Amino acid sequence: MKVFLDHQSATPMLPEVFEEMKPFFLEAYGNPSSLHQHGLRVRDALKTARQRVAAMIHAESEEEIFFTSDGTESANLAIKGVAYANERRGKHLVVSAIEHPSVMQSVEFLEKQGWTCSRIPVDPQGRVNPADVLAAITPQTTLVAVHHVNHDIGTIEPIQEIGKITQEKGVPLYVDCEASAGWLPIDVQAMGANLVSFSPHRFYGPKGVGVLYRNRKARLVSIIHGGVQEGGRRAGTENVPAIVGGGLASEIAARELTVRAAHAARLQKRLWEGLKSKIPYLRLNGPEPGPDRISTNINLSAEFIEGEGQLLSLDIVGIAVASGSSCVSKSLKISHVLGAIGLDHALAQGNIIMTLGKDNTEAEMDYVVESFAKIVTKLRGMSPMWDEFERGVIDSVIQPTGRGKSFSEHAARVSGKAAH
Amino acid sequence: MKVFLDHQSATPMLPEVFEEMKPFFLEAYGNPSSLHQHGLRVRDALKTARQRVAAMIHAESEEEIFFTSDGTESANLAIKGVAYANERRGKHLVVSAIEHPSVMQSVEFLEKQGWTCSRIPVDPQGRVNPADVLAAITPQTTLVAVHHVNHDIGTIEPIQEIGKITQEKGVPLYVDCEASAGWLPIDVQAMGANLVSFSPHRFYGPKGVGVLYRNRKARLVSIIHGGVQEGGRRAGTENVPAIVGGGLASEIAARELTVRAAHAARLQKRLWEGLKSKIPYLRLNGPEPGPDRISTNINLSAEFIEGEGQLLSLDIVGIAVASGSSCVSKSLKISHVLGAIGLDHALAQGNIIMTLGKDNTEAEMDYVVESFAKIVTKLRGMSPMWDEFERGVIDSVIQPTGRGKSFSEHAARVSGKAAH
Amino acid sequence: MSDTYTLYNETVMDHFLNPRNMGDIKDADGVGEVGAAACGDIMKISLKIKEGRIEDARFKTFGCGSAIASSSMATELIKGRTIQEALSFTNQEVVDALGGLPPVKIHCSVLAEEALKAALEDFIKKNPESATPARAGVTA
Amino acid sequence: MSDTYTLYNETVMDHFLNPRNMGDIKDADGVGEVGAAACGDIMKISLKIKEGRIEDARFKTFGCGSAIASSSMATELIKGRTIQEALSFTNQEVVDALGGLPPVKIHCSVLAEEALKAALEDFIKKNPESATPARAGVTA
Ligand SMILES: Cc1ncc(COP(=O)(O)O)c(C=O)c1O
Ligand SMILES: Cc1ncc(COP(=O)(O)O)c(C=O)c1O
Repeated sequence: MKVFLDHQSATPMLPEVFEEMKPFFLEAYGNPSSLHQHGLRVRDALKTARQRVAAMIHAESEEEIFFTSDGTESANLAIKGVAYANERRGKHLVVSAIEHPSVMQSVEFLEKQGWTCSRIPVDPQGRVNPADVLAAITPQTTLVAVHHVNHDIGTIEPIQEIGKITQEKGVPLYVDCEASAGWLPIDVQAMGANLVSFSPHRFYGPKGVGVLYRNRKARLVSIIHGGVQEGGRRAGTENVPAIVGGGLASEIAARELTVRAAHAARLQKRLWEGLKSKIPYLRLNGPEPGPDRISTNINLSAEFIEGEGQLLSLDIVGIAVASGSSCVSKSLKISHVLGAIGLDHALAQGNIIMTLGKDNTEAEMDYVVESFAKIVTKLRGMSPMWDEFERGVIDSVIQPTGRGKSFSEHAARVSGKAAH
Repeated sequence: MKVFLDHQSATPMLPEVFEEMKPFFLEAYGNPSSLHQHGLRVRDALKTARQRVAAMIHAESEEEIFFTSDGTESANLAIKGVAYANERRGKHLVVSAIEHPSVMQSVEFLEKQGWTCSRIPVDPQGRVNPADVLAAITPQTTLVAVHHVNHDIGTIEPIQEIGKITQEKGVPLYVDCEASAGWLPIDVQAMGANLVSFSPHRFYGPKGVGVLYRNRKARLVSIIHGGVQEGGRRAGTENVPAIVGGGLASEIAARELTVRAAHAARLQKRLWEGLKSKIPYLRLNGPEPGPDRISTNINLSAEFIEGEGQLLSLDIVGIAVASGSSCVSKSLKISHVLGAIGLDHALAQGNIIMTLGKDNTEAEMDYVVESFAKIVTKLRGMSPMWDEFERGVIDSVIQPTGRGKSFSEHAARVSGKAAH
Repeated sequence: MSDTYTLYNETVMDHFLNPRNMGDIKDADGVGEVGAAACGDIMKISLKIKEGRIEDARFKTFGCGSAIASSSMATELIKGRTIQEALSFTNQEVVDALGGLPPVKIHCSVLAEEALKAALEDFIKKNPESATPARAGVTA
Repeated sequence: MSDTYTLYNETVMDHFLNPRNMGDIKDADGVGEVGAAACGDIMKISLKIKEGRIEDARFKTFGCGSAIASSSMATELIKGRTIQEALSFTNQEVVDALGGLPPVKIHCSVLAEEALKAALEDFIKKNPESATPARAGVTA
C-alpha cells in the first residue's frame, strides 16, 4: 500500500487545475506586461485568479492580492516589505517564537540591519498568549507576525484576539496562513489581519506561486526590484500558468473546505487513537485533536529511537512522512518549534510528522498504525536507549518511573557534552 | 496573418518541454526537501536540470547553478547577494548605465542602504568602453555588472575584455544574459564571468524559473530567507516542473542555437531592409545588424508619431510588438536605455521594438513591412508634428534640413515645460 | 482563445481606429496646440465658430491611443455648443463619453480639455467682443 | 516512475534494513558507548576478544539510517582483526565499504570508529597486559 502522509510538503495537483493551466503554456504564452493581444489575454486571466484568491480569504478587493513565487517569498515580502516601508517610524518587530524559518530568518536578516525583534514564547502546546503580544508592542513596533497554524505541531493560534490588540495599537498584523489555507476558513477581515500569506501548492494547486494579501492599512515596499509588475510590489515576469492554477485551486479549496477538513479530522482521530493504543512511549506534540489543532497534522515522538530511521523505514513500506529531528534537517538541528515548546531533546530526536490530505483513507490509517508499530518495535530492538531503559539505567520522559537518569543526562555523559 | 514579434517578452513553450514537465504536476509532485520516495525522485530531476543548464553555459559544475523564480530575482540575487556578502570589504558597485531595471533598481535600493555606485555611460550604439570600467573600479568595489546584450537595443557588449579587467582587479563580474541566452553562445569561463543570469522563458522554456550561475570566486549570500534550499542561496519550495522544463529548454537551446540564430539573422536583415526602403524618417536604434547586434532585435523610431499608437495599430492587424515609449510604460517614462544612448526625445517617443523568434518566417517579415508602412502613414496623417514638419515649422531629427525648430523645442513651447 | 483583447474599451478603440473630425480647419477661427511634457503628447484643436457657436472642430494628435481617442471624442462633444458652454467643458465629459480610461491615461483627456480651451482662448483673443460675458470663466 | 529512490545507496540501505551483528554480547570483553551531542546519535559496540583477536562484535545504535548502517558495517569489518589492527581502524574504511555517505552524514562513520575504540579501551583497561605494544596508538 502507498500512503502519502506528507501533505505539508507537497500535494498532488488537481487534474482540473492542470487543465486550467495548460493553455497558458502553449497558446496563451503572452507576458501580462505586453500591450498587445497576447499580453492582454493573460492579463485577464491574472485578474480572474486574483478575484478567486480574494474571495477565498474574504479580501475586500482583488487589488489587495499580490502574487509571488512561493510562501517563503511572501513571508519575506511581508516582513521586510513592511519593515522597510516603515523604517522611519520605527525598527521594532514582534513575532512568535515558532514562526516558519522564512519568517524567523527574515527577522534575523533585519536584525543585522539594525532592527530589533521581540520573540513571543509559546506555551507547551505552542500557543501564543495575546497578552504577551500586547506587552511586547512599543511605539517603535511596525509589525506583529503570528502564524495562523504552526506547520510542525498544528497549533491554531488565537489570531482574532491578537488582531484586536494590533488594531487597537494601530500596528499591522501579518498572519502566515501557509499551514491553514485550504483547511481552515480564513477571513482576513474577521481576523483583523493586514497581511496574510500562503501558497496554493499546499492545497492541490501548483508550485511556483505564493500569495500575499495586504490591505491599505499596511504600507509595503517591494523587495525584489525591477519592473512595475504586481502593482510595483513584485518585479519580474509573472508565472502566469501557476497563478492561473493557484486561482482555481483556491476557488475549489474554498468550496470543498468543510468536506475536506471533516474528512481529515476523522482520519486524524483514527490515526492517533490507533497509534496511541498500539505503541507505548509515544507522545503527541501540540494540542489534542480538536478545536485547538488543525485536522491535518499529527506530530509524534516515539521515545528511545530517532526520527530518520522511522522515516526511512516507513518509506520502505510505502508510507511518506516528515520529521523535525536533527538527523533529518540539513542543518543538523532539531526543529526550533520543538525547542520552543520545551520538548525534551530525546523526544525531539524521535520526531515524526504525519500530515493528512483529502485522498487519504481509513484503510490507509490502519495500515500506517500497523506498520508504524512494527517499525518502532524493530528500531527499539536496535536502540541502546531502549535496552538501558528496560534495565533501569535511564528513565522514560513520557512515563517517568523515577528510576535511572534521563536520556539527556545519559546522552551528555556518553558524548561528553550537553545535549542541546 | 498573425505575427508574434515580441519574443523578448515571451516565447511559446516547446511541446517537448511541456511533456517533460507534465509528470511533475500530477504524479511526481514531491517536495525535493523530503527524504522519502516522492522527494528523492524529484531531487534527481532537479539534478538533471542543473546539469543541463551548466552544460549550456559551460559551467564547471552543476553546483554552480542556482534556480530562482525568474530573471529579475536572479539579477536581484546577483547584485544584492554579492553586495551583502562583501559588505565588510567595501560598498561600491560598478554597473553599465543601460542595465535592465532589475539591476538598476537593485542598485538604487542598495544606495539607500549606504552603497555607492558608478554608472558607466555608453556610446550612442549602447556600447560600454572597457577602459571606463577599469577607471571606475576602486579598492572598495565588490562587483562589476555589465549585461551581455541590451534588452532594448540589442547591443552586444565587449564582455571578454571587461572580464579580463575584472579578473586582473580581482573583482567579481556579473553578466546578465537574459537577452542573449539561447541566441548567442555563452561560455562563462571564456567570458571571465563570476555570475551569470538568465531565464528559460526567453528561449521556449517555462515561466517561473530563473537561473543564476555563480562560481566559487564570488561570495554570495541569500536574499530570500528561510529554508536551506538551493545550497542555502534561495529558500522556498522549488518550482519543480518549471525547473525541469527550464533544464530541457536549455539543452535544446544549446543544441539548436546556431540554426535559430542564423534564421533570426536572415529575418532581421530582411525586416530592416524592407522597412528602411519603405518608410522615410525611420531610425534603427543600436548597432547595425551584424557582429555588434543580437540577431533577434530590431529597435526603431518612426519620427513624428508616438509608439503606443503604432503598437496598437500593429496589434489590430495581428502583429505583436513592444515599445520603449513613455506612453507604453506604466511609469510614463521613456526607456532609460533610450535616454542613455542620447536618443532625441521625439524619437524615443516613437519607439518600437520588434524581437524575432525561431518560428517567424520571411512572409511574415514582408507582411510586417507592408503593414507598418501603412500604419506609419496613417498616424503621420493624424500627427500635428508631421504637418508642422511639412510646413517647415519643425525639423526632422533623422534627416535634418536646417529649417525650423527641433521637436524638443517645439514640444517645450507648447507644453510650457522642457521635454525630458 | 479566439476573442479579441484590447487595452482600451470598444469606444476608445473605435475612436482611435476611426477618429472623428481628424484634420485641420482651413481658416479656423481658433486654434489651440498644447503638449504634456510628462509623456510627450501634443494635441492641436481647430475650431470654426459661427454666431457664438462651435460649428466645426477638428484635431490632430501626436500621442498614444487614448490621446487620439480623447481628442476625437472631445471634438465630437463640443460641436454645436456655445462658447459659453464650451468654456466650462471638462475632461470628465470625455472620460465618461469614452466609457472610461485607464487611470494612467486620464491625463490624455485633460490634454483634450486644454487644447479646446486654448483654441477658444485663441478665438477670444482675436474676437475680444465675442466673449465678454464669459471672460471670467477662462482660467488660463 | 516505478523506480525506487533512496536517500542512501543500496549498500547503506541494506545495512540499515538488515543490520549485521545487531545486539549485545553477553559477557562481552569490551563495551564502548559513545554519543554525538550535535545530533543525538548514540552508539554502543561490544566485543568478544580471544587471543588478541576480535572474535565477535555487536552493536546497538540510536540514530539515523546511516548511523545504523555505519555501526553494522564497522562490526562486520572489525571481526577477525587483532587488537593492534583494530586500534588503527578509521571511519574511512566504513565510508568506503558502504560505498560512500552523504557529506552531512560522515560523522556517523566517525561515531562508529569512536564506539569501536571505546570498546577496545574498555577491554584494554580490563586487560592491561594484552595491549602493551599497542598502547601508543590509542588516542582517546
Ligand atoms: C507556516 C509556513 N510558512 C511558510 C512556508 C514557506 O512556504 P513555501 O514552501 O511555499 O516556500 C511554509 C512551508 O512549508 C510553512 O509551513
Ligand atoms: C536584460 C534583462 N534582464 C533581466 C530581465 C528580467 O527577467 P524576468 O522577466 O525573467 O524577470 C529582463 C526581462 O525582460 C531582461 O531583458
